[in-house]
Amino acid sequence: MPPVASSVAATTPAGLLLVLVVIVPVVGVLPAFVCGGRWLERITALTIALGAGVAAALALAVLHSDGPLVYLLGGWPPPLGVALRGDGLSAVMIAVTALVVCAVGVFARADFHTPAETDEVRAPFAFWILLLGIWGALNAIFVSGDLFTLYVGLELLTFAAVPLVSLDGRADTLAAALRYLLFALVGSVLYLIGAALLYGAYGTLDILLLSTRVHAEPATLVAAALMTVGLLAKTALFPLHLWLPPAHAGAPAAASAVLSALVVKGSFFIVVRLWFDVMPALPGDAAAQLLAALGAGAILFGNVLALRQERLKLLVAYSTVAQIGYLFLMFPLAFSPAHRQLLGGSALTGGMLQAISHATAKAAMFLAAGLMYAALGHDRITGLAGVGRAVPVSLLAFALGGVALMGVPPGGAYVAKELLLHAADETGQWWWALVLQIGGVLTSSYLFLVLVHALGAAPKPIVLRAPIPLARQVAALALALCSLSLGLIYWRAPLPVPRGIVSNPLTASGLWKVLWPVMGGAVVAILLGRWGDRLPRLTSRDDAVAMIAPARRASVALAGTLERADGAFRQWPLAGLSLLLLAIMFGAAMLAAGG
Amino acid sequence: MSGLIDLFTIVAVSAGAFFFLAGTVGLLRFPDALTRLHALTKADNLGLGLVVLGLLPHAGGLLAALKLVAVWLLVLLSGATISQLIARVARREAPPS
Amino acid sequence: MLGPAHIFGVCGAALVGFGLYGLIASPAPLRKLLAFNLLGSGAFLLFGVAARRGAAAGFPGDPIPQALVITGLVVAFSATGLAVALLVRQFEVSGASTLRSDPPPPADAEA
Amino acid sequence: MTMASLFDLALAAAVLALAWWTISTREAFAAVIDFVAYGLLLALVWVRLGAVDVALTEAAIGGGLTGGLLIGAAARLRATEAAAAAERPGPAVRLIAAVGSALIAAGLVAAVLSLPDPAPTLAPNAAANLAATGVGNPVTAVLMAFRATDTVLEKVVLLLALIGVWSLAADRFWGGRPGPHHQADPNGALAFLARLLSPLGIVIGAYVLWVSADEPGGAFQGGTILAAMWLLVMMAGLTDAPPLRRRWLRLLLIAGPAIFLAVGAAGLWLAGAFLAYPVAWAKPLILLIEVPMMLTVAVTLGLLLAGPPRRLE
Repeated sequence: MPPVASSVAATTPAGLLLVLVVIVPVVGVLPAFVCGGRWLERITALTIALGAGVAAALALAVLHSDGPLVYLLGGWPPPLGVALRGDGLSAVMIAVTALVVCAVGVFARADFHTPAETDEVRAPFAFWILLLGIWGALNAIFVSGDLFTLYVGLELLTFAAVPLVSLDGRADTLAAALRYLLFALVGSVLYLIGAALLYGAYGTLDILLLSTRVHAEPATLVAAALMTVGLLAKTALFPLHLWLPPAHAGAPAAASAVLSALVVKGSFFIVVRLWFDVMPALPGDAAAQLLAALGAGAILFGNVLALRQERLKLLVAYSTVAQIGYLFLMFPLAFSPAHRQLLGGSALTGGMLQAISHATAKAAMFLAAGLMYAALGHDRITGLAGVGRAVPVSLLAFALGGVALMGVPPGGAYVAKELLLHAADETGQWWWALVLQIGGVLTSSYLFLVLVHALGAAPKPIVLRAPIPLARQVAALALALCSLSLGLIYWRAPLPVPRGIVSNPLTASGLWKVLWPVMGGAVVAILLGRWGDRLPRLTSRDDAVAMIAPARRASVALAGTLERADGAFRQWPLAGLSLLLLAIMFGAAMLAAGG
Repeated sequence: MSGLIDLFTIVAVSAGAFFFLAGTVGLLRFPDALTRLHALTKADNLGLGLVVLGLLPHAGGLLAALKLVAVWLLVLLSGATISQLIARVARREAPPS
Repeated sequence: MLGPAHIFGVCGAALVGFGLYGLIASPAPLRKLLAFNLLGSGAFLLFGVAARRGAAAGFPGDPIPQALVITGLVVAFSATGLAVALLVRQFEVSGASTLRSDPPPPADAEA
Repeated sequence: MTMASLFDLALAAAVLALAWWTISTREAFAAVIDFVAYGLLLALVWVRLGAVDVALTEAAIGGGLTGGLLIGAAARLRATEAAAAAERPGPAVRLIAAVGSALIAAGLVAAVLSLPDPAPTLAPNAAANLAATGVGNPVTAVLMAFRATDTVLEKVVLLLALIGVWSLAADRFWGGRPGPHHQADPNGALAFLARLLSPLGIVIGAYVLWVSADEPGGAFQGGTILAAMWLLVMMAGLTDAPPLRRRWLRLLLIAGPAIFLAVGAAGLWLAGAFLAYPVAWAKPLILLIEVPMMLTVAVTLGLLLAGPPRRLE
């Protein structure tokens, strides 16, 4: 046995689950790859079932253990070896990932199966193996205790995700995949440079050891700035979102669900690890404010652009751009001026709850959008009339997913919003509370737009392009219901939700809190949305239409400005410049805080 | 004795370097692909041979010396083949008048 | 004392700068891929510098960062392979090689 | 200033000049050739940094395989260069990009020059534990024992990248052979080279793996040489690329990671931890993993260069 002399950590009981949760999907890839064809589908189904079991066991083990689970790979303690660590954050992310993978697995069986007359077909072969690859990579990221292992996991995630984008082989999806790959690669090299500097300064890449050694000096601050920006590029935080809308909207529905719900969370999770675990005292308030400002930009651009899309899948993709913005609001809210560092209190809980609520809700919305596309043969929003009658369960799943995102009780996003608002109130940062409220209004606006179109009567009866099996619709619905019931779970150890922060939604003020974003959203939707010929019928009185016409003209002009700005941001040169500029700004902000 | 060996090494490696220099000048100055190839392969093969020859006394063992010679032979082999292939393409694209 | 760690540390930092510039200023995706490879080698050199500075125990360099570079090189090569395949396929399908973001395709499946 | 420092300075200058040419050369093909030369010089840099294992990898990958991959791409995409030139960003964007990149590079220089002295290092730690791994080359010990996790994951990365490349095939060619069928003159120069060089290359590849226990080398470097030999034989038309549906091919492609994981799992019983080796058996077990891994690497790299399937027979 290699000597285990270090007091840093030792393998804990149940630590082996950390290994299994990474290895099970990876091991599934190997026989699936060799056998191919129909065997591949069977092996994948078995692997998903097994992996879900391990994920559940891991979540329970973390819940019932006092500290994080630890596993020293090969018995070598850090800094020489690599440790896996599973804390509350890991457990929650792993559980939600398993949930989404299971639902997508059920959903995708109809899209990706090998027809009886052939041995093996390209798309199913690639899809199932890449799905397992993404799963293994995400779990590796969630439990890795080493910055370089995180890098390998991050690259594994990228290489598994990119081919999913171009699975249909069309020219536009190939271009989207290429943009995604190249931008993500730049992001990971920036991360790698930071890792090199940290190793040069402290002689370890182990997260726990680094957290005890880092202090503010040039190498560390440059590393932190570059790593943060690199990860933001991979997370597609505004204005580095150029690759996301075409990639997520162009992929097949099952793949979009995985990409939007899970893949962007991988790099986001590493940002959280970096800022909260590795160097909570280094970034400082200014950098945290900058991070949240980008989040606010994402919320504004993403939501308005979502409202202006002609296609449902692009609307959902832009909604992801906005939701990614929400995830970064927690950073300044978690900053404690008294301790001069980030503290994982209710802000962190709120942010992570937001992440998992979005994961389930967004997967549901993409799956439902895919079903509507399959039923209608198109996904033009103005042509959705009658879809509510044709595929009611799908529309219900879409609507409930949207409602969950809006922050309606008892959804996870509702509790998340309450926690973040509480943290904003406590730290006196009213401006982020304002952003949160505006975001809620904007989120409900595009849901309102889609629902008005979809519930309208069709001019002629809809002929379904393909029968939509109920199991697929139920998979989407189940995810939406999950997101909507996340707030009901009493969050114990993994994500402590302090009692008394979440107000009772059944009081008058509670109801008002839910109602006013909905009403505000309706107004915004009427002013900004694309209505086709439907707007006149929305309000029965002609003078009402005449009254809102000038307001609508003004707001559409404003939205046009945002659209043009977004179009410019999504061009490669400007996105590249933004990347450089952000790296410099983060560096300067951290230097100011450290100096 | 070791002084003589060092002198031999210096002379051989310098001569090799001279051939490399001459080959490079030829590559830059000669008018067409075939003559450039001529300059390059002749000079490089000979240049590398002289460098290897000069290093042999310092190889510190028969195995290492054999490895050095093997390097030269491998470069000779691939150089000869590649210049053949390049010459063929050059002739196809611009046949000699 | 001007050692290799200093010289190649500065060299690696400059390569990162070149790579970032090339990624923005070169329009063709293939050239961006080349720039990415320059950027990557700059990052690897920084690991190499860390390794060289950590020479001890009779080793010419700290073996841990050296091993990390080998793993990183393999990953970078995989990335290049995937990117080249995408480039070539995009050219075969569309006859072009570009990263310009065009308006989204028509919404109709039959289009 | 010593001779060595002068040499290092000249080397760094040459590397930077080639890097700059790679970016600024007008023609893509010329840029790729610059890049190959750059990769070879970089291998020298790694020798100067005392990392011969990395130098071997850099020469094989940076100069060799990446170069081959990019040369092929540049040749195929030549027709698109005029259109790309028209998309060149304006001088304002280029200026801002230059200033921004220079600032970041300057920040990195400051960071590198401020690294602590004496530098933190794990070299003594690695040396102290080297005996338990049974190998003498510390880099091999890191890759195969101390940080075996990264190596396993990296092999999965290679496999997924290959699946990504395959996924770009046209549906009708799925399971078929990659790349064009090279119809070469069986008596031509290339066939001669392939016949003469490939047996030699296989020996060298195996040698690079075998010595890696105690000297620079390794499964990856050896596998790269084998891959190059395979590609040479295919280019010479002496053999054709195999159809990608073949079971033996797919088994070869997973053999490395599969055996690595199997030995890792056996470590649970034999040595008390996943990916641990019992001390007495460490060296043979590492060799047991490395041999199939070299074959897997060779086949994966060769197929990554060959591209997606594009013909049925």
